[in-house]
Amino acid sequence: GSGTGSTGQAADGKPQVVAAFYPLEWAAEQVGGDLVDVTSLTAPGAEPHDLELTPQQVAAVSDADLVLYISEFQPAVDDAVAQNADSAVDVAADLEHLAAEAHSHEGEEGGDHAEEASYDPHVWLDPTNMAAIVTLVGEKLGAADPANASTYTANAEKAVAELGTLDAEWKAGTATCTNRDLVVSHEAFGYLAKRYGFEQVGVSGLSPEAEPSPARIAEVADFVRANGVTTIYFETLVDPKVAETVAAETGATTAVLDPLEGLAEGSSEDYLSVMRTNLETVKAGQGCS
Amino acid sequence: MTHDHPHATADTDPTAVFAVSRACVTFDGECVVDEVDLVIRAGEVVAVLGENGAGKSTLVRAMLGLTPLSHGGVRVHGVPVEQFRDWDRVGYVPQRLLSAGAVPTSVHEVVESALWGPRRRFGRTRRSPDVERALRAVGLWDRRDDRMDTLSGGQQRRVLIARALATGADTFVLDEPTAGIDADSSARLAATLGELAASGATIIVVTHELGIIAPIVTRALVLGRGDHGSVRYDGPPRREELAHHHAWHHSEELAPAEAPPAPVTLLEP
Amino acid sequence: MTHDHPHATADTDPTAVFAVSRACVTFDGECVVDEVDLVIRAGEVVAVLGENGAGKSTLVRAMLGLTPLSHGGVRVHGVPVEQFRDWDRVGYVPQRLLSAGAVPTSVHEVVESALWGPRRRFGRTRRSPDVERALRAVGLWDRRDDRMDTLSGGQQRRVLIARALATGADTFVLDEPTAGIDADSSARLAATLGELAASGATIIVVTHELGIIAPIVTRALVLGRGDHGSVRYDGPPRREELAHHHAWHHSEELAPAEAPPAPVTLLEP
Amino acid sequence: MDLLQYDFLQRALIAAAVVGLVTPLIGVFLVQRRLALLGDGMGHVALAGVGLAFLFGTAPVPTALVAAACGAVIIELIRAKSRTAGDLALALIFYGGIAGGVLFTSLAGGRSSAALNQYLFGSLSTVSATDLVWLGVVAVIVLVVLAVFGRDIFVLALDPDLARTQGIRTTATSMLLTVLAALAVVIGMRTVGLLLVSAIMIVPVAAAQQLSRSFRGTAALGVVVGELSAVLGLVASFQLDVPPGPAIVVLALLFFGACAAVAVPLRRRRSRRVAAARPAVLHEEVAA
Amino acid sequence: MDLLQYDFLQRALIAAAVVGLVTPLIGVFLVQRRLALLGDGMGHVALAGVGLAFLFGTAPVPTALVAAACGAVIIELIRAKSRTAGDLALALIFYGGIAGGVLFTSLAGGRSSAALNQYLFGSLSTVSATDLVWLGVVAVIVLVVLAVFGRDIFVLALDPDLARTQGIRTTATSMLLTVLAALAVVIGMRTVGLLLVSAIMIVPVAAAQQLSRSFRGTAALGVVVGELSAVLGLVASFQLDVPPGPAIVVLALLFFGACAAVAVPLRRRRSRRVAAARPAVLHEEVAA
Ligand SMILES: Nc1ncnc2c1ncn2[C@@H]1O[C@H](COP(=O)(O)OP(=O)(O)OP(=O)(O)O)[C@@H](O)[C@H]1O
Ligand SMILES: Nc1ncnc2c1ncn2[C@@H]1O[C@H](COP(=O)(O)OP(=O)(O)OP(=O)(O)O)[C@@H](O)[C@H]1O
Ligand SMILES: [Mg+2]
Ligand SMILES: [Mg+2]
Ligand SMILES: [Zn+2]
Repeated sequence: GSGTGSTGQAADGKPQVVAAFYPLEWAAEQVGGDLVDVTSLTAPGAEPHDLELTPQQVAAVSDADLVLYISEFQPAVDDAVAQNADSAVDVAADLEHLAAEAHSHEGEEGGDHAEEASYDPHVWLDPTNMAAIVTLVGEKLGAADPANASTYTANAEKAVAELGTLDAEWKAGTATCTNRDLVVSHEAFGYLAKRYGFEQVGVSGLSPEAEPSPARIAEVADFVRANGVTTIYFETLVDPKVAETVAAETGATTAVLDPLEGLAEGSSEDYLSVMRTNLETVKAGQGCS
Repeated sequence: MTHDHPHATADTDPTAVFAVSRACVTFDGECVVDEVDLVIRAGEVVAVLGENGAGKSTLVRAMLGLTPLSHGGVRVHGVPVEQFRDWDRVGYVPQRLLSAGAVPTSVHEVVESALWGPRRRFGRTRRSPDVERALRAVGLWDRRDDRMDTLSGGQQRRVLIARALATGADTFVLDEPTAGIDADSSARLAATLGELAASGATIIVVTHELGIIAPIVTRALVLGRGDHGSVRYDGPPRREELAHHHAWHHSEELAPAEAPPAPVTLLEP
Repeated sequence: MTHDHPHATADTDPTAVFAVSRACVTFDGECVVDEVDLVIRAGEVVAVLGENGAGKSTLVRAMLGLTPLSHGGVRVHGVPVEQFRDWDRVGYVPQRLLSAGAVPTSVHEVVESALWGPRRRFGRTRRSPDVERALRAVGLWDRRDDRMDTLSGGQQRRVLIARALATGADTFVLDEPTAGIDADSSARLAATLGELAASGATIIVVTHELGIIAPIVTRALVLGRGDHGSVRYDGPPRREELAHHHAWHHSEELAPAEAPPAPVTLLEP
Repeated sequence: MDLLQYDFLQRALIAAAVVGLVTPLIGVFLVQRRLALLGDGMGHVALAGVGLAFLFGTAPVPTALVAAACGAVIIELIRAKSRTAGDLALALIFYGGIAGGVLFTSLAGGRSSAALNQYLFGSLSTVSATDLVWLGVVAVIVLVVLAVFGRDIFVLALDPDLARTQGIRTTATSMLLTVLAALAVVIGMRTVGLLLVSAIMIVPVAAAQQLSRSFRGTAALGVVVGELSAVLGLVASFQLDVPPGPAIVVLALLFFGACAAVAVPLRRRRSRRVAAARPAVLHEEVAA
Repeated sequence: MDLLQYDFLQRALIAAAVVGLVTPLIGVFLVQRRLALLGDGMGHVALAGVGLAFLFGTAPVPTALVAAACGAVIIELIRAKSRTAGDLALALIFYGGIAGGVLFTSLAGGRSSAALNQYLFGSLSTVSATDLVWLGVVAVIVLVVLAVFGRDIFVLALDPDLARTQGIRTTATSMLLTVLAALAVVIGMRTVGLLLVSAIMIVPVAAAQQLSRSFRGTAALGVVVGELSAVLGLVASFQLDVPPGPAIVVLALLFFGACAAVAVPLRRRRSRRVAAARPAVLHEEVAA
């Protein structure tokens, strides 16, 4: 069913876009510019034990002209979308090549410590995927607000170009890396690793209840020693202890690799700048001089 | 007003309210109730006596199916106690007070709950005359809306007695009903039990002080560790035999010889 | 072996073990203990009598600081009870049994725990002769290693008595210590209390059956709802006065006139 | 903004009303049996069930339900067969549920608990029409079972011995309660969320018993507090833009605080009246 | 593979041994006071504390500790001042903790609970040297406090009235226990994980009390079971490649099952001996 209040346009007449979390918000802002109102549900992943959307957020979802989300990433959002939004777009499912990639990803890592859902939802960490998402958002916004369709298309193309630049920087920056094993505390970087020729080695999941097994840590430590890995990456939102343990065990150092599930409060960064920071981190950590 | 010879086999007696045959209760490997044979017939008023730990409570609990027998059997109204279903014929007063529940419970609800159970699932019980009669019999009708746990110890025991009376049963098992109860209330209870006995009810009273209920008791059962199972004496409540069997004052070591502490209750200064 | 006139002011008496002055306890707006003035001196053996709900337990609890007074005051050995610190001089037997704890506790541990507290934090108590003596006094030394909750009701109360005895106190407050206890054990308790009294201890016994402890009682206190506060009678334990004040059998309505149920404990058939 | 303008809020309102009505009725028995944390415990057992479902490839939600029911039965068996208090038996199941959930999922290939949770955690703002049907069915089951067996459960909680001498089958009856609670919790967590369903079972009862002198009174007042917390909490969560589950629970806790605060003066006043009406206690009636 | 070859496993082993030794000693008092789920409850209150820290910008872990201590104090106050049973007071704090945690973080701008968790959740495999120091300090505090006040707490749990007539300050003493438990839980969850610390407090005690006839015996056997579960569970988790926390807890639960299973025959055998040694009960000694 859909909200009866789903009248299409809000008070100021701009199309309402609701993004599930930060990278999608960024995509919508790039494409919509000043022509749309973008809001984010900003409830990045994790323990839905106590995660709930507020009724106003659900109302926003049901009133929105376009809802951008990734299914099986945030169950609460899935639920809200399932009942309230005709205008929801699962940016991962709607792009066939992404879904296919996701499945092959599951095939190759199956049984390992990778998945939170039936596929790896962290698609946005590959700039080319992000470009596809931006293009898709352009199409959908154009359909929702045909009057401005051409502006959206133009904006999308501009963003795709920027993403292309980013991709090129990554390609160039990582071409000379001496070490191709990306040891991370949470496997969010599968797509990124694949694109730039790294092998992602995860230490554990991110949830407090999914504590890492000692055998797994020992295995990773052995791997780190054997392959001369010098840097273990952890992400901003998750406890660095796992990474620190492996680092201490092997004499490697730790560094932050941001999976971009959300921005820190009051941060002036955006998708591009964070990805560039990540690139510098990886270049330093993997010996790509 | 008859009684059985101890150690009679009891299984076959059709008039028995309780027929206990070769019953043993074992706790932690120790026989607490040992080879008890017993028939209690309708209309008997049996006092169960014996020192602390003699197994009085255990025996009556076993008779009610509350404590499993390690061997032997109990029949209630001819039916093995495990299969007995006519529980509305039985009123029981446990030895221990109810432990204070986490949710407040009124005196009326405690007594009223005697009327609940598989047989009487949907009747109204809040205005039942049985409840009122029972609470008046123990002198606590005016406390009916108070929380059970704000009553004094003796009052709580009286509520439990009222609960048994309210069942309208014809068989009563009372485990030390007068412990901690004042003289008036004991007398009142004795009178009530007398009435019930007169109307044909079967009554089993575990007690340490026959005192005020002595007039209505028709049979005494003294439990204790003996050579032939737990029953030391089973017969009419005769003074000498009970004293001989440790059930009543005979504490030679403590009281002056031949002058046991006068059962007179008060000193003349 | 003196006693005070009721309603004497008591605050100033220096020899008093307990000095209660104009004490009131209010539960839910109702005075349960009402304007009680009372001095108990060292060496007195006081029986506290009265019907269920008369406020006996409430009064002794208030004297021990367990129940707050709504007004008035209690002094113990001259010190307001709230500031009293010499608690190792006091042994208390509560009316209710301990509720079964979730963790098994042995009889020995229960008695031994009487020796613990702020004043005696590090002494060894497992082999204390006090504990053994106390448990032998109630005849339960051989049950010392059993779980408290596997004892019979009467045995559990005897453990609590042993616990009070083990303190080595000189002041004892026993709330219905003989309820549910067999004749032998009561006699033994009476003997023990007699010894303690002879050695100068102060003893307060709440009871419904003066019976076996009557010989050692020096003073009786009858509580109940009266015109002048809760104390109906305070004086030597004389039969008529106690009867007059409802503390003992006088139930004219129930017993045949002029022949109250004989206090003789057993029928002669 | 008008609340009822949104379908999802209408559904949320209905769901909150149903939960506020039915769960305190279970809760009053749970509180009396000292199983106040059963709700959360069952939630964890249900999670272990989902872990098992991952391991064996069965359907998650039914497996969770079965696991919770088994957990309920085991609690009662532990209680009945070994010397273990109710809260301790619950703790065993509780920690067993958490540990089992993590182990099973770890064995099933390391899916994180986020994957577990999506099968189990609902939220008041996202209740669907199907959820409402489920809630309604469970509510009717609960009400019917309590109407038929509530008195037995009460007697049992009063004293197990007395219950048995009234012909009540004690183990079966207490299992009935626990399984009923487990059913309500699992369906409730799937639809309106675990926090809401398990807390609204208990907190209003805790509030009610401050003021009440009887079991019936506690149950009735508990339902009132539950209803008020649920409906007002939902409205407040919309106004304040906070998640509805915690808002409702916090409101119920405020009710508890208020009830505890007024309990003392109220008791005092009430009983002065009683005292006046009862001049000579225990003396007006003589033996019947 | 040799376990001790890895530093982190050496640290894990030490941490497990400390936790297995110390927490059952707290747990035996918690079980007796019917607060078996206090550990998990304190965990949730600590989360609410982190939520508060986000809201006010204070340091998360100290705020969590203060919140847990306040929760502990509130439990005892609710118990002492209102007619509320221990498990119910705990439930109120428990649900209050969850609801508060979500509300505060939601008000603090929608950080997820994952952000909360990173401040609080440890794991045996990731114990650092600093963590070990913290654990050691808390262990010493716990042991000292229990050595000094354990007897008081025991008397209090036996019967509050008796405790008071022995001069024990009841409210302060029970707060002491609860605050001590809260301290252990918060430090424990930060270092070795909430599941481990709160479950190993309780489950070994539940196992021990099946076989024991005394409080001391329960405490001693509880420590043995706790130690065995912790060390063997860690080794097993390494061999089986599963997380250590749940492995240890599941092992402790197996110990519980084993103890419950042997309890009946053992009791029988033991007492036949006693019965033989005690021919005429209650008759060999006369008044002292
Ligand atoms: N916590 C309480 N709240 C309310 N009323 C109470 C409370 N405790 C006791 N009372 C009431 O105070 C009165 C006196 O109680 P108390 O226990 O002192 O009686 P008692 O003389 O010891 O009686 P008993 O012989 O039955 O032990 C009773 O009417 C009882 O209902
Ligand atoms: N659950 C139990 N486990 C082990 N032993 C028990 C258990 N219950 C009772 N006993 C033992 O059985 C014996 C008889 O107990 P019971 O309660 O029947 O005595 P009683 O005659 O009723 O004594 P009292 O006069 O004190 O009530 C006691 O020695 C007691 O220790
Ligand atoms: Mg008995
Ligand atoms: Mg009393
Ligand atoms: Zn939880």
